[in-house]
Amino acid sequence: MISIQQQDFSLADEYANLNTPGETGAIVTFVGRVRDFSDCGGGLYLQHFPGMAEKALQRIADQANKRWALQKLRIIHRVGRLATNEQIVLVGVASAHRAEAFAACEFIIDILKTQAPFWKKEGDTWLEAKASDSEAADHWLAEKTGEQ
Amino acid sequence: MISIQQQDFSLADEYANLNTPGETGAIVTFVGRVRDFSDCGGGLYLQHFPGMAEKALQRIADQANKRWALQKLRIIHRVGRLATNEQIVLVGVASAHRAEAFAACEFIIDILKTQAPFWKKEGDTWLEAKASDSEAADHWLAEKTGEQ
Amino acid sequence: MARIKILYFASIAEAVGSASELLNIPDHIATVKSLKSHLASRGSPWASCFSESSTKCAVNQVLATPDSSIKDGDEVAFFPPVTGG
Amino acid sequence: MARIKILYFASIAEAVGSASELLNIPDHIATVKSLKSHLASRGSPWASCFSESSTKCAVNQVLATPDSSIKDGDEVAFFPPVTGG
Repeated sequence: MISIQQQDFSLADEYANLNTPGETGAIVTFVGRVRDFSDCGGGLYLQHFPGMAEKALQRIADQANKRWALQKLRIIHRVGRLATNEQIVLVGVASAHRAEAFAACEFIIDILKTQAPFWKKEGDTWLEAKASDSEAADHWLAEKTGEQ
Repeated sequence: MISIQQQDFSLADEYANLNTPGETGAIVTFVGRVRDFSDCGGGLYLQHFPGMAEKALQRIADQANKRWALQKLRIIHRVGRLATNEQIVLVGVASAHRAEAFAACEFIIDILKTQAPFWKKEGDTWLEAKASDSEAADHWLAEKTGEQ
Repeated sequence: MARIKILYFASIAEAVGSASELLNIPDHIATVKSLKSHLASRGSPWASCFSESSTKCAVNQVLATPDSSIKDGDEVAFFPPVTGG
Repeated sequence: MARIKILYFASIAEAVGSASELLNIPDHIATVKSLKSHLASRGSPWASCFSESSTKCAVNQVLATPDSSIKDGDEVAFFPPVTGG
């Protein structure tokens, strides 16, 4: 399930929803938070492309489900103005086994970072895309046969 | 910080403790849970080697801190009788950047599975060590220079 | 003559001072590449945004290539490389 | 003559019916390998547990090899491959 929203989220609630009693052996979660960029006034502004952003997250979720044996997955991306330390994004994955849950969770955030239409602004400056993010995404696209 | 305990843990509490406002950009958590093995009566019994198990977890935590730039990390392993669906183990890692947090979290659970003196019993049967767990641990030991 | 809707995001919206516009384009503008040239021909600040090869384009919310076709009624979006997550 | 404490865990403790024992060992038993042979010589079920190469040993809570030495006052633990996490 995917959500794009202004409001905050609760890791505890999302974790509870990811569990399927008796079937889930591993739950991996990732949360991204706003670090302190106080030289630009602090915090972030997050813009997205409504419609296309939802489709992009859904497509990434579908790809993860196709590539690994997952039970449930959750993606939440916040938009709008976010202060230092606020939660930005959550990816949660439940599986019978940990290797699948780790791989899918990292895959989702790596692909999201390079393919989903969101843009961050710190103070007056729109962030530039990072080469390290492209490389992280390329790594997954290169090892298409790398199911563990 | 590492703990070995009979009682349950709260992911929400551990997640809150992992965060350093303004510094933490990424928190990755792993929770392992008891799957349904109802053909053996359900649930698990977890035995550990008191003293050596604590040292093993601390050594794994130290190795992770040495290998990656981490802010905080948390390992909790439960022991004793655990029913189906109960939480067994938590690994949580906070870092400025996600690649470090993912790598350290998966490293810790992979090494823990093969080096920390804990043993699981399902019904009357002590579990056998899995080759897939040895391979996962070997992967980390082979790529000592693989900091991301 | 085709009528399209154009959306601008992030640094591009800010540079051109607009989030969207409705545009009538002559028939010879039938690809993303030719639309970018058309917009770049408006002069500064359009010239620099739309001659940038890093500027991405989506047609009807699907990522497009320079050769993707544009037809009447399309929604065409321009944006810089994404930086979410 | 050395006096050591031996701990048994998991399937090994269950097989030998004991979690620990205090043992006086003659001076020629000075390594993990020779202690395992000594225990295996007790016959069934000890023979099968202590001739198993998969049986792990820790001396004073540090993982040992067959050649690790054993001396008076040591705590020596035997256990199967670990299965936690």
